[in-house]
Amino acid sequence: MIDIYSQLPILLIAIPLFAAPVCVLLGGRWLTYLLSVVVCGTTFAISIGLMQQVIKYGPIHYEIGNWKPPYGIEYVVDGLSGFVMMFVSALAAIVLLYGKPSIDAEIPRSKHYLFYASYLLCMTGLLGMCITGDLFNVFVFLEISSLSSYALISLGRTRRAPLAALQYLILGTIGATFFLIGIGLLYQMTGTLNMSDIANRLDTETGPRTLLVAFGFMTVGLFVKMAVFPLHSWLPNAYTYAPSVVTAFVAATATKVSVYAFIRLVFGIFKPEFAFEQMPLGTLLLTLSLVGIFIASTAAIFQDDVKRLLAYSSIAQIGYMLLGIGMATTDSLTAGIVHMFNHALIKGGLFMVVGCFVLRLGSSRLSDWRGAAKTMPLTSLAWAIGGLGLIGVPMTAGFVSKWLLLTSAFESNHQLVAGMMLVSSLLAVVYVWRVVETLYFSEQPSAAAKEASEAPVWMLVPMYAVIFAVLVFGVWTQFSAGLAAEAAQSLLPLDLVPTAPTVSPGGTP
Amino acid sequence: MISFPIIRVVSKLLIPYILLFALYVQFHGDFGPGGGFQAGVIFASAIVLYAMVFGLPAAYEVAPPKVIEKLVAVGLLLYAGTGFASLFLPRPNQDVPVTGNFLEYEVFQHNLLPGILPTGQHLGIFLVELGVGITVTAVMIIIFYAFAGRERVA
Amino acid sequence: MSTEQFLGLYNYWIVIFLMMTGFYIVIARNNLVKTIIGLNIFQISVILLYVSMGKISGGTAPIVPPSMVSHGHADVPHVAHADNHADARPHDLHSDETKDLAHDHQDDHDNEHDSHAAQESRGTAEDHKETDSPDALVNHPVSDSDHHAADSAHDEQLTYSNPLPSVLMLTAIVVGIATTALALALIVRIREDYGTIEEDEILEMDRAA
Amino acid sequence: MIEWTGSNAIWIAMALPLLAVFWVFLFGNVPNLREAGSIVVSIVLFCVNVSLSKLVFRGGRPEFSFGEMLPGFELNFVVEPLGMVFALVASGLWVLTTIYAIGYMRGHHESNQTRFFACFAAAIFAAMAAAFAGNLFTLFIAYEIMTVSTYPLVTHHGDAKAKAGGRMYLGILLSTSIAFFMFAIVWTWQLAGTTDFREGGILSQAFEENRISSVLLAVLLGLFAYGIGKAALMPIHRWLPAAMVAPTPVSALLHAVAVVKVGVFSVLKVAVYIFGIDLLADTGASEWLCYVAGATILLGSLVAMTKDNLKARLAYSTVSQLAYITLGAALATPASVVGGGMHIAMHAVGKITLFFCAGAIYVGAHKTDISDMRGLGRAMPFTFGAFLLAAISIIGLPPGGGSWSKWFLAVGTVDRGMYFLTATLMVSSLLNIAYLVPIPVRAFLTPAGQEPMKINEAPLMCVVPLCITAVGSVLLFFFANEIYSVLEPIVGVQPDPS
Repeated sequence: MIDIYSQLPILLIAIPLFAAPVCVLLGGRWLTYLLSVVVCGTTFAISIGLMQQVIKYGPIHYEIGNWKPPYGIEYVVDGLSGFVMMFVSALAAIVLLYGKPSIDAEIPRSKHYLFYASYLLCMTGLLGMCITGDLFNVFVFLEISSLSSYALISLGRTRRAPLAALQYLILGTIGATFFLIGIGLLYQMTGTLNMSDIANRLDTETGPRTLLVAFGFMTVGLFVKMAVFPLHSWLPNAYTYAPSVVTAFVAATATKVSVYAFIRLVFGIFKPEFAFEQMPLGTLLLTLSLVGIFIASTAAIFQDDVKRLLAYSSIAQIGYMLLGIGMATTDSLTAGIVHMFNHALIKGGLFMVVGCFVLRLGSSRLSDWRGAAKTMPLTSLAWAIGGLGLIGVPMTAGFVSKWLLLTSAFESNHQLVAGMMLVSSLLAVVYVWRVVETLYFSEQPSAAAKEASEAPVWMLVPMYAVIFAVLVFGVWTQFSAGLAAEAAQSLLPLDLVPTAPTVSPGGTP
Repeated sequence: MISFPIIRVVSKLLIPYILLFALYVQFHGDFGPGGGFQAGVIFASAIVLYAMVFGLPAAYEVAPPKVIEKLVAVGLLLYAGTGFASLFLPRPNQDVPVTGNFLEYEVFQHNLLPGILPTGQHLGIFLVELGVGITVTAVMIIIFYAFAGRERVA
Repeated sequence: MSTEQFLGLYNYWIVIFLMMTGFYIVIARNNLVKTIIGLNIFQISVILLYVSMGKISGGTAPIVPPSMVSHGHADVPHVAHADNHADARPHDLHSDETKDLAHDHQDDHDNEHDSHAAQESRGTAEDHKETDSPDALVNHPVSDSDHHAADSAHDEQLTYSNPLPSVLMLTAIVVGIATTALALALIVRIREDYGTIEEDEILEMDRAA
Repeated sequence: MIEWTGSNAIWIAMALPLLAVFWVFLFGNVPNLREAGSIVVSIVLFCVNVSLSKLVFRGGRPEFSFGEMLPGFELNFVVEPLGMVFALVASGLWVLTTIYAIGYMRGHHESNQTRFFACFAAAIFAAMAAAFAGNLFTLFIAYEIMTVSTYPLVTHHGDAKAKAGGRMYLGILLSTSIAFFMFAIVWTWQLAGTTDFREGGILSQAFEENRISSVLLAVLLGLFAYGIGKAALMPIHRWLPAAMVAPTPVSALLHAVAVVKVGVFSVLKVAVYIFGIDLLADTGASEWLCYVAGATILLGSLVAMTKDNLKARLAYSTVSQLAYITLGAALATPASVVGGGMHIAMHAVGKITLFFCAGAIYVGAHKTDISDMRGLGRAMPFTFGAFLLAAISIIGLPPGGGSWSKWFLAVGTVDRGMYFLTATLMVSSLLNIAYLVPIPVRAFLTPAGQEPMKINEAPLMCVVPLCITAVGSVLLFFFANEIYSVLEPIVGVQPDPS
């Protein structure tokens, strides 16, 4: 009989990939919806199974077609990729479970089966980027997820949706092509595409200048996909005009997976010594992310459309993850990874809340949300809790990552960064609270809010599952921080020696 | 187009050969340069030519859009199905029975009509290429339909 | 850099020229279709980069020659099939021997780089050597004396180009086609909704709305 | 069964208010049941605290830990005398406030009462957690929970004014705590390797090892003093008057007891257990804070005099009185620290009485402005009588409890040789007289205005609690010695074993 455990890595990718064309074959709305939910659920279950195996026995290697690694494509599940895959598949499943009424309301019925097919393909692409151990394969999966997300975004109701998708497509393609150039140069230098093989063969200390070029191209390419300031311009429009369900899914997962790919690139392929000592990646990341956090958060404050507000907030939050990477200590990397997870939860949850409001109020403009807390108390409460998470109030997940980031900044003597980080997070208070006030403390409820009713139960339940998770992972940190710490430990076992002499704690001069 | 009889006649003559060539590229891909990808494009080009010369409605009759859309999925499923099939078949020449990995073509070895039916690696590649060929054909046609038939379909 | 060196890198100059042209078009053009054309040129340049990387002057297509097949291989080898799933990539060289060949090639190519570079001192191999890339793709099918099957098959006409970049690029082309098709489909919809495909006019209309 | 030990008492004390939160939500539609539950829980909580205090005042230091929440940071609770006094005051006054709030809210037909009582209990939970916090990390978390849970109380009315007040409240408290407090905690952690509250402080070693200069110590203290925005040190005191838009019981309990006292309590704890009073005294790092506190004392009193709205006047009075406690911490002498600790209790009881009176006047006579209160004393004798007693305590005149705490603070200023501050305290007391005493005096002595007197005392549920607290503020005068002796251990004096 087939040994299901040893085949889990490929099933994770193959099942949704297989299900997508089945959706097209089936057509219709209900059948494809059920199939997609079942497939997403299965995928989630598989990713949990994989994670368990990883925790028990260490990294899993799977050879596709039984071709040995440097030549064949290898799938690798380790602590980091397993962790990322787990929350990506979990959010994909939950968002889909939640999204039926929203999908019905926002997407033309004749296109539903195509929507589900694209959704599954997008998830496949994201999971594939995580699991594959082959660099070119990363590009392929990156494009699978990108292409399907362009299609998903263009399904938005307004005429701006196709334009937003096109803008994303142009920038995304340029980013992906940059990444491809980098892969080509690496292949030229090493003659292999297997990531660990490249890492072994790459002489990062005395390597040729081509190395720098490759690194530059790949970094910039991923920066576009991560929406790092100043390459973020595609993101606000894409998130704003996409259907709410798509926004919830893409915002929660897509940029995180790109961050994951970036972490792999920096710590797995190029050595951190190369990236942070020979290349000024640390300074670059710290500067870009701090500037980005300030500018994007400020921009978020002035948005009237809540989706756009959250989109700008996402750009800012990516900055926090990059801060964690940029400080390049084991602890800061842990903080960055934890923030990936926490932010995926929080942003996913908040966009789900937005979806509920859009369903009932017909708009994501803040002025239409006035006084909606009266008629939609549960949804509004979910926003308040999620918003607290975004601000980083204690007992929410956002606090955990912020605290970890803060302590690691102090440990690596980046006090200035720590201070700016804290000040910048105050901006989040402003933009989150604007919405809370509008919801709860508006004297004149909008016409839509007066007549609105509470969102349907089967949207509320999955949404509250995510919101509840925000609270749970704010208290129970062993899971998220523990797994992240292990992953960071394996990527960066020793902190880089700081180049500038600093006063080390505990040492007497 | 009715007023260009030469074009009509020539295309009618050419299309079978284009299709034949596509099939050649498809099935000889195992032995020489070629394969499902190239074959699919060639095959689709025949349909496109037909549609251009005889009009879209005629092409819709030959290759109905609904069917073509499903064919995209069928091709993909053939490819993915080959992968899944390899999960369930035992690896040849093993002491302990072990099933194959995804897309491990070795497991397709069999002894039916040796020399005529492809076997093992060959069979696996054959199936995958066939799936690719179908998908590429269908996708190319559907892209053409999507642009050429925009006003009528919408 | 001498003129000779400069010209020796001609493939890179072409790639860079195309890349910049494409990039410029993407940035400077208002017409959405033209932007997509620019994007295509940009992608094509990368395809050229890869393909020129794997090409050896005088190298043939990597088809396993009959002389090797006769070494007890019942299977008819198939070659360089191309498809849009990246998985098939390494399987191009089908038989076990060829797998080993590739293996040895990779293990030893450091040492043998020089001799082969001398032998094939044109095109990319040389270029890589003269720029500071040590492990340029030197594509020689067989090189090591200890390989049993290779001995008989070792002759000049077996010099073939590395098929891998080409196969990779096949995938990239598929991606490119998909992107272009999607982009054009979006442009069709934009044109239907806005009545124009000039970006500044569209933005103007959005601002007015 | 759960064994009755100190550490069990700690989590029970924190679980009880949470229980009340759930209870209130559960029976949100049955007002009687909802409020009965609140009262019962508050009484039980007080009893738990009393029994716990016996152990603590005998020198016990019960501990309870939830384990590591983040690597290196534990959720840890240790009860020491200062926290115990604070917990006793908060839980004791919670009982009275609950009774009072029921009368007030019903007398006023306020909406959203369920949310009100739930948030109220949540705030008490935060106060308990803060009082028992065993390290800065835990304190910070409790502090933030309190900020968030009290926000809905401030904006209770939901009108533009409440919204503006709430925005100011949340804006200042959250931003100072995130920008300064959090930063200071992590900095401390980096310097000392721990954030535990320990006797004698944890920063002295870092100072001896030259890892922090005395100037930076002063900066760190500043981060704490301003990060703990609830201490309402000028110029970040604005949230406190702004929060007065809340219903009066909220102002009474939270802005006279729980919220603001968490602030000054935290400042005291940081001064005593993080810096250590010896370190502060030796390095002079807190000298600037003495002057800032002194300025706040004076300015707060001066501004209070200009306010005609009773609650606004009391709010500025609170700003001023809180600065007394901060001053006690900043002076860093044994007498001043103990005096500061005593003032937490004295001021809490006194100020809550004043707020109760303000609320009772509002319920009974619908008056908020002091100028309208002429002659009201005859109609509401108990209310204004209580007001007078409490005012005496706040001013620091015998037989009010406040006289003792102010005495010790004055002793502290003399110990440090800061005679200028001694004078400030005296002037401030005069100002206190000027802005507090005329209110009851005018109410009793001036004849009423032209309007006919149809005003009666507020409902019994309002009047009884305020009488109890007024009597309490006088009783504290006689029990000051007990408070002093239980607080002494925090400055290193071991308790009498007898």
